[in-house]
Amino acid sequence: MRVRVNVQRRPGIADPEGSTTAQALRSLGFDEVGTVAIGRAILVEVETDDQDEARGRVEEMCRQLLTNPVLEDFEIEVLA
Amino acid sequence: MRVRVNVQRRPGIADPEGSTTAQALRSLGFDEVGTVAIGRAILVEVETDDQDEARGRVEEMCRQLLTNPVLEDFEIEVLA
Amino acid sequence: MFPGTNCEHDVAYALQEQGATAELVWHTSEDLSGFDGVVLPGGFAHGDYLRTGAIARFSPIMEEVARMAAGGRPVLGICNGFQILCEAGMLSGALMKNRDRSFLCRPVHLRVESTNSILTREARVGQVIQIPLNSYEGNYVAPAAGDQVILRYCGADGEVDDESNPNGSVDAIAGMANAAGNVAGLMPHPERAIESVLGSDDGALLIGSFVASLQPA
Amino acid sequence: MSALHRQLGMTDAEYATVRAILAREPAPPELAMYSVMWSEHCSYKSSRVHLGRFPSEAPWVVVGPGENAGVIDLGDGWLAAIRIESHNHPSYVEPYQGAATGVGGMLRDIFTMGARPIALWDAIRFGPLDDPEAGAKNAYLFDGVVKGIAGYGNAVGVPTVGGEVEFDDCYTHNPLVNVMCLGIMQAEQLQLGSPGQVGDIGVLLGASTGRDGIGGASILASASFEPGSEEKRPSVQVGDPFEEKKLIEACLELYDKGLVTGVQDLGAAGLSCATSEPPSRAGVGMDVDLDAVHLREAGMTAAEILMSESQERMLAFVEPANVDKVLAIASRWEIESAVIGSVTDSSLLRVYHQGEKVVEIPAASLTEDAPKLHRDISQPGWLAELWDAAPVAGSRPTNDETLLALLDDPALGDPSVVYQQYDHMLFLNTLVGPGSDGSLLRLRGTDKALAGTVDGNGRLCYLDPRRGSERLVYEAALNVAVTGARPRALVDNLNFGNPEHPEVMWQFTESIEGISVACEALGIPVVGGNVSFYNEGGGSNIHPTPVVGVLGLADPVPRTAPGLNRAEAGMEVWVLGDFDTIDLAGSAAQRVSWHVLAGRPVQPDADLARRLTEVAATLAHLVPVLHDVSAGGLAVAIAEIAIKSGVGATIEEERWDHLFGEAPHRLVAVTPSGGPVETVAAGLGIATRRIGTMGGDRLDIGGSNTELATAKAVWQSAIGSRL
Ligand SMILES: Nc1ncnc2c1ncn2[C@@H]1O[C@H](COP(=O)(O)OP(=O)(O)O)[C@@H](O)[C@H]1O
Ligand SMILES: [Mg+2]
Repeated sequence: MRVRVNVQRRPGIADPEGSTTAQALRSLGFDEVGTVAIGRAILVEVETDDQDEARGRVEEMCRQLLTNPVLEDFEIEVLA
Repeated sequence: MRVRVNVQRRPGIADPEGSTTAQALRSLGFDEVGTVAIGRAILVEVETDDQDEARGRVEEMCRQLLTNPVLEDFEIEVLA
Repeated sequence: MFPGTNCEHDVAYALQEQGATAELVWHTSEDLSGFDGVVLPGGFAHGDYLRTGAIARFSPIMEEVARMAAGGRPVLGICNGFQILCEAGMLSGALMKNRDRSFLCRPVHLRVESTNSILTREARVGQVIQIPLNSYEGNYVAPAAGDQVILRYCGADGEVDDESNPNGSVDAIAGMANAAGNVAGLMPHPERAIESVLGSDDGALLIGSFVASLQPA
Repeated sequence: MSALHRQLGMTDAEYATVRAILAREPAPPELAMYSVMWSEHCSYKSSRVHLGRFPSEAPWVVVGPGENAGVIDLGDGWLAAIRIESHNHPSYVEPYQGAATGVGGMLRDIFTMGARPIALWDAIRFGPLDDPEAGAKNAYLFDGVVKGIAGYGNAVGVPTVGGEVEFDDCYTHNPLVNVMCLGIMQAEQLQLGSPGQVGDIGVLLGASTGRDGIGGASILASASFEPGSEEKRPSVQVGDPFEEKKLIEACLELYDKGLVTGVQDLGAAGLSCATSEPPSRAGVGMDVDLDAVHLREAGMTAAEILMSESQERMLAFVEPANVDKVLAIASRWEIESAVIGSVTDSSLLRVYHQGEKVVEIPAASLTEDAPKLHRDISQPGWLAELWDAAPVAGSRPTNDETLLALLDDPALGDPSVVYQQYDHMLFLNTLVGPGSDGSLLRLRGTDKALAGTVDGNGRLCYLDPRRGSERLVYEAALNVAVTGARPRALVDNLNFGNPEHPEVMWQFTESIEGISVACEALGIPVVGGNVSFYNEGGGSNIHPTPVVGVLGLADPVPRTAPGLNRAEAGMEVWVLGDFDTIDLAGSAAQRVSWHVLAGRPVQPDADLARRLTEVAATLAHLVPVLHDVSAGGLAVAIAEIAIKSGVGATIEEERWDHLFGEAPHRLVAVTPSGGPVETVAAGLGIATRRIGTMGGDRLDIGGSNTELATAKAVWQSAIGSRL
């Protein structure tokens, strides 16, 4: 199964990269842009056919290694 | 509308970060891990109520600034 | 210079040491008339946020830089400047994070591969020089046909192999030029190697080549 | 009585003082301001009464302790600003951002003084990388801290030109991250933290204000203060070197054009500190409008805005007629700015939020009325026994075994894994960079150069904080002297445990005494410092770990500065100084071969230290290699020279205690025969002895017989092989 983890900075924590990018987009004429947040998209291939198991294991991976709980929140999406 | 862009390395371009991460996961006992790819998840807030317009504008942003076609492919998801 | 550029004074100093007159120009300027050539110095334009060089290439000054390049004037990008030229499509390819995902600041050996460029015209093909590298995203990928490789990473003896490749660049590419040779870019910093008290003066050869290319407009 | 003050970390007595000052109950934003300004971190309440001991005067001192940075005169119209600071606790919570924001804060202190920051040094300490339990976590912290320093320093464009790394169990729960910064300026550019004149305008420059690092702990999350606000948890500060780079350039331009009458950086305690310190120094007051502050998040309360520790912000004081020019320069550098208040003759700090006055307190009370504690001091009972113990017992391992074990130690092995991640060359000044003793930076436009080093030794200071600290200063002085410079100023970073423990306060005062004695002996003033208490974890305090930074001036610049890599076959190896004293207490050999910490370090000799420093500064202009003997002793000092030069050595000294002991006051010089070592040393009564010759491809040290290539391989992988 392919699983995607979307990692974003926790709310309230400064995101200078996101705000610099938002500004750059606006100065290119994309006036409709509000906030921009730049996080990570991690694709993991897990050898199992069980969606729940895949999700559970990846959740464990996030906790142990893939994300930094001090700064980041994550969301897991099982793709296929 | 909130739009998410998932940016991943184009096939054929080395991803040392992904392979190091895969290895690290396996050494933590996640033996079921296959390949891992690490890309970016960019969340953009666009001021419009029209899904198609939001998608179109963000696609344009990706082409102009958000991604580099030499290295990266992208996928757009309109969230809400 | 762009907000976040930080090697501008070093480059100006090196150009002056090699006999040129250098002036710093801010990225919002739209006029380069009166200049014979341009150097985009290293640093972290716009914080290197999003991708190195991605935001900088939209600065107003870049249209002028492109015009100068098209007019055959010398245009040189060092480190972050090289990344900007790649993002702007003035040189082919792109730069990614170093193979081992660490910033790397140390002298490296380079082998001159072509002398058909404003950066290498005073060097010899096969010549080995030593110049500091100072980058996190120096891993070059995907040159296109038409552009030329001017510098490769190598060992002290000129041998190109995996061990002497500091950042994983494809074919150990350290510097590129366009076909005409008037637009060139490299990751290492020649301006940091212009005096032997700083460890090496091999960079003077490259900066000197650039200065020699500046015949009055 | 409200319990709010306790949640804010204030004692009942402190709260009573606030009520007495105001003659009423403080409002929550007022209490918030007192709590941060009276914290240990901002008020130095436990240490203040002891810091006056430091000698801080010399003819070349322009600004001594107390300002944002110390400033000394270099001659030729140049001044140097120097400062050291710790970011220990934040680096444990989030190593990358903790270290990065430590660098950022450090830089702001320097450019607040008017100087352009030109160099950084980092002194970093962690638990052992190969600890069976904590090794992985220690390695994570180490890697994160190094990458954080690199990420911020490289991007902001200030080279990190030196530092030190140490590993010890005592830092497992409490790593130490100390950063020193050097700036230079022309004399007329000096800025002091004054608020200018009554009527001057306060302009807030730089990043927007968010809920960063509020309170540093979860104090504001409490129900009584912020009812039901889960998402308002205090959050980790994130550094933005790009913003800082623009802020540096904008501020330097403002000074250059004479557009500010005073300036203050926003560090710990943020706006609370920046709006109270400058007015209180000048006996004036300030009115502040929080609605003008540019915010990153909606719905912030007055207390949150006042306490926020958002990074990359400065407060400039500007004459009304110049405000537009200041705003224009800010916008040219693409930074935000806001007019947030004005200086008044009321001596009150008045803060308005949403049309209401939320704070009205005497500005000076936040700084001057801060508590000063005389905490209990007592010598730890366990010391006497340690002092009686023999440093090492039983027979010694062979010289070969010991040397290889020391070269394989991560604290002694090749630190290039660290410093190659730092840009150490920017500005084209680095004559001697990381990898030798001190670093040497030329001062262009003059025939001078500046040398700097940072040094600490927790093990030595644990065994005897006074002697250990005194020796630290001598070692640091030698580290700058071997580059050809004479020491000119010192800054100290006092990393200690819990000050509520009398033995910690004893270590603290002893250490101050040791540093002071050494500074007096060498004639160097202490121009600044930083105290970090509460470094504890796993039930114990860290070793007392003062770190000193010494700045030296080389005048003239050595034509070719000594380098550890400049030895050649046939050159003679000399030892200078005290080669009779043996000291194994706290040595690296004791740790590596016996895994103990015991004995009493020898008392250093102040007069010898002074003369040896002088000899080093002179010889550095004359010999190719000059290296002080420190951790690992004589054998390791020689091995480092051989490895870096790529040439072996034959050394006649064979006594283990002399080769691996770490008694102070020793130098190694390598010179072609007929060199000036004996004459220069004799002139100042320093003993010399020729102990060997460079050559071959083996390290034959007292009959040991290691291949140079083997030694080099072991040394190079000492850190890397443990990551
Ligand atoms: N964390 C670090 N950052 C930068 N440079 C470092 C670091 N650690 C060690 N170095 C460099 O390596 C060299 C050796 O360090 P060290 O053994 O502590 O020297 P010394 O014993 O002379 O104080 C010095 O030049 C120092 O600047
Ligand atoms: Mg030393």
